[in-house]
Amino acid sequence: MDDLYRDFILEHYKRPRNFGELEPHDLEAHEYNPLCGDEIGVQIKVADGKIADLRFNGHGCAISQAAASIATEELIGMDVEEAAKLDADWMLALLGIDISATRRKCALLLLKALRHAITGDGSWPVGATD
Amino acid sequence: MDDLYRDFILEHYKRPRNFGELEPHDLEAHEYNPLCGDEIGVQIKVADGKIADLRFNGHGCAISQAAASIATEELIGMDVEEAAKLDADWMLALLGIDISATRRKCALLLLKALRHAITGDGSWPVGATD
Amino acid sequence: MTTTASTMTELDVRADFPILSRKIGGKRLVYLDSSNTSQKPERVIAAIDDYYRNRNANIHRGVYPLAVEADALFEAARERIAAFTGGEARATIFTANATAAINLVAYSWARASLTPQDAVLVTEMEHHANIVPWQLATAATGAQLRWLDIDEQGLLSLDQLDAELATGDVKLVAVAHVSNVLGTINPVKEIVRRAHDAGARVLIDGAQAVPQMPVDVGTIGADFYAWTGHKALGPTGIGVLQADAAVLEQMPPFLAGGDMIERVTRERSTWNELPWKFEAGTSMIAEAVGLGAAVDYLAALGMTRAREHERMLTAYALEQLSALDGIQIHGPLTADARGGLVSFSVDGIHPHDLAELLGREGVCVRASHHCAQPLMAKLGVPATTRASFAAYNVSEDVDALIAAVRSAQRIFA
Amino acid sequence: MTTTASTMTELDVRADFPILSRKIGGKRLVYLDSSNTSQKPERVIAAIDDYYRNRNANIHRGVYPLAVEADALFEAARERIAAFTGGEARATIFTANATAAINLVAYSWARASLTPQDAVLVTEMEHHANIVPWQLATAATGAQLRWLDIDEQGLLSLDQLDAELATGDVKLVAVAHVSNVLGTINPVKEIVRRAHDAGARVLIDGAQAVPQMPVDVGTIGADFYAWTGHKALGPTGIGVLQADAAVLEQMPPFLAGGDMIERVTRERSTWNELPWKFEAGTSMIAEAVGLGAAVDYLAALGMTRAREHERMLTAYALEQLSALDGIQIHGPLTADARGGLVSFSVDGIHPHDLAELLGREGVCVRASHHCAQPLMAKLGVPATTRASFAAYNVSEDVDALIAAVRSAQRIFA
Ligand SMILES: Cc1ncc(COP(=O)(O)O)c(C=O)c1O
Ligand SMILES: Cc1ncc(COP(=O)(O)O)c(C=O)c1O
Repeated sequence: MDDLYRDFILEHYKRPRNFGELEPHDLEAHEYNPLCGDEIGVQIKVADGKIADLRFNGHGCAISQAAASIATEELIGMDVEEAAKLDADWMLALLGIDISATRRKCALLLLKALRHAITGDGSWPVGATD
Repeated sequence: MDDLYRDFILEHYKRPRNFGELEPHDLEAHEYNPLCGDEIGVQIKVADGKIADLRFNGHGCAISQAAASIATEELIGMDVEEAAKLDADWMLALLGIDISATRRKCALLLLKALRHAITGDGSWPVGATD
Repeated sequence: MTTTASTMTELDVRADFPILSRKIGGKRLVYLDSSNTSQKPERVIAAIDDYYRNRNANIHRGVYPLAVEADALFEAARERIAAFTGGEARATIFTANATAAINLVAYSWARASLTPQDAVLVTEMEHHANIVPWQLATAATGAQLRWLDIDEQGLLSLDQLDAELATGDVKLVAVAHVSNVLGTINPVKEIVRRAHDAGARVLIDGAQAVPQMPVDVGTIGADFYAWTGHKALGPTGIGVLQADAAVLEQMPPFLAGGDMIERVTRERSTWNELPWKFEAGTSMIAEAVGLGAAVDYLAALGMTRAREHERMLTAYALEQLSALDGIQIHGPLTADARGGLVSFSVDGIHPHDLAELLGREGVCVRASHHCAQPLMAKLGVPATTRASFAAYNVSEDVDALIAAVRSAQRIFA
Repeated sequence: MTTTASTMTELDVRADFPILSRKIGGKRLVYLDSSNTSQKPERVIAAIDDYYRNRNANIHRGVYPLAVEADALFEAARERIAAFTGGEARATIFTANATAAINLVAYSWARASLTPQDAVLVTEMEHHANIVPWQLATAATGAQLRWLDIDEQGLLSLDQLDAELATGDVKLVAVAHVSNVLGTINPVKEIVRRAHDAGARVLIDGAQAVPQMPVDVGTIGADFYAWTGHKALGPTGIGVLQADAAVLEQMPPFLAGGDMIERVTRERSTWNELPWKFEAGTSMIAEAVGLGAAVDYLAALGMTRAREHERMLTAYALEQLSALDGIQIHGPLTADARGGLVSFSVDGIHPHDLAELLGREGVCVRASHHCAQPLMAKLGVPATTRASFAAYNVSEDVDALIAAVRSAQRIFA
């Protein structure tokens, strides 16, 4: 059994949590990985400074989709301010797998969309090399 | 004593034959070697289909100037048609020295100007490599 | 015709390619990404090494023996590279890559030639290198950009070409010789004939063709033919534009600087002869020497033989892949109609995941939009997985690919 | 200060450069043409060799381990190259050479920014690479091209700069950091300060500076700083543009194709992030790896030390040449005011003949207009002879130069 594709990842890929549209929502953003065509959109409902609800949508590889699905489970209920500060380490720790430089971009796509949605800044550099 | 710079070459370089302007003239052309900045102009007086008189001018290295000087001695009196057909071998044989690819262009500059003057075609490829 | 592994053993040049003896995580390196970039034979690596170790000097300028030697090496490489594809040395221009070669035409020729009444015709199967330069050039000149469709099999229609040409406004047809995704071999000679009859110029993107099959730019007759060194067993950092010398003569220069000039004064400059008019600054000298060694290697191997070998591998791969469940193959279904590559999709597995899993088995394939997003849109996929072949591949490489795909299918089952 | 040969023996790295053990017609290779192109240390040659032999794969695209490794090597090289000159990796763009780097600015920035009311200011000492692109860009936009003069010593006047800037129409100042003919080291930091105060952008041609002295693009503060790999102990086929990221962000793309895009549809395209937005098609991968090894070598050597060594050689050469009869030296008379090169003329001997005779003694110097014809016109010579130094030169090289010049003088006496 391959390490990167543990049951846990494949399970989230095949049955993603919090997948779909959220109407109405307060925040949203859409990100695209030109390298592989992965796309992730995120829609967020805010209440009392917290993420009251959140959905993601789009398509992509198992890593990007599973990472997004896993992350959403942690994000709902989190302080919006705090969520905006989440970094790559947080995401990679949640995934708990070793990820090559190329695939990092996949794993971090949801996080990039999240930050974009909250701060309006889409420039967080999840560049081709990091 | 260096082979390329035989007395004969240096002698022509220092005291070029048929150097200067020819007024009036029937044909003329000017050539330039962008590689080293050598310039040679040639002016020709034609009578009975022959080169009645010829002068060259310009400036350049010993090879280009000596080659031009040596060539003019052969050219005066030559059939114009025939002169237009002279090729690189003719010039190099006259010089009687081994010449690298880079310096060929210097050695052939007068011949290029001559052909240009007679045929009006300045495209004879004395290119950087031949 | 059934292709069996045993018919494929006639060409085995793996020993000429040092990298192929590398192990990846204990596994044999099964390199199936040559359409992306090729591996290099010992001869090419040695030529570059020798250049820097023994011959390095700047060219076109030097009088001392080392420089004369370097110049001769460089221009002799140009002669052999030009001759390899049947072109003239003076109309063979070195650029940074195929992309830069196409951009040269898009800046120098197109911006001086296109008007708002004109159109550029590209195809749905083009690589971004043969799309985006035309988007920018048409935007800059007000010309139209129009597209030729592909059919279900990934083929162009010459009837549609004729219809487009009949409108009378097409100034340029820009088309790939071989598609880097579908493998489709386009009838470039026929396209050139029809385009020329209609007064249009033609640029052929030969990036995939030159490494894979005999190419004769003289016979094809295109105004511009672009290809790239690194896919043709040569080094990175060098591309080739082979063009009609008469067209090049009329074009204004593109990149400006040393070597491409004849004379510079404060007020104006005049231009050097071909090919140097289009080569500004210090050339890719070691790269030309390396590419010269690459075409020597390919010429010695024989491009007809290389093509036949890759055709057989492609046929074998098509057959083996088709035999698996849940596989969709993109492009022409016969190896005769395509270059040495196969793009495919596997149900339920994203190409990125597939390539990752294959990579762990030592099998190197590309999973990507292959710089052909309009084609991906047409195919309705975000990306595909592509296995591509070169002379150094053997049937075991296809077997390894198939085994790895099966194993990925098991993981994602 | 009198420089003696004995003070110059402290740095001898000849053994690191394989080509220096070559004999030319039985003579030791005395390579004094590093301003034209430098020789390469073993470490650079080995890095390129290793790349092709063990690591070659295309970058930015691959998922398999070999491709991930190649990508990491390439981007790590970019980081080190950027850091070597104090720049940011994301604002460090690889091009084919310095000329292509300047052309990038002349096409992307200048054509979008210049109007008929604007002027570009260049200097009389520029290399064609920093003249002809501006002739074309000003012609294309209707802007004016104006010139800063040099004085007898080959220096620019900051007063003239101020006067030009005071007219208020100067949009760009394009100036060499170090002149490739005169050796003049220009006060680039001060030029940038004054130009910026006047609202003009600045492009520095650092082709000669980066190989010779410590350069910190952050401190200099120019909008654009261009240099080239092959003069900095690196391979051919790679140049570097280091720029202000904010300026780059606002510029339209230049070369178009793969990698520089984010998204391509039939109708339009959007662009990748920096630095890739300006790198179209397959990058010069092996070349970046080689240049990475070159800057590692230079950093380990220490640029301050290299500069001091070359300054001493230059001082020695100036002194020895001045002692000969019939020699005219161009440019500043002290080694402190110039880079590691000396251009000179010898009465009665054309530079081409001189270089040929020197070449036969194994002494490699350049005789040429050095791609600086407007400067030649100013100096009133068709060409000059230039000896230029690198870390691997030693005082015996200067001695060999002097002996060969004397011998040429005897032949032409
Ligand atoms: C001052 C200067 N600028 C620009 C260049 C051009 O460099 P490249 O030929 O690598 O483009 C050179 C060298 O030829 C130079 O000396
Ligand atoms: C069909 C096609 N055209 C153009 C290119 C661009 O070649 P390069 O990246 O060397 O410029 C490629 C390869 O990437 C290709 O496959």
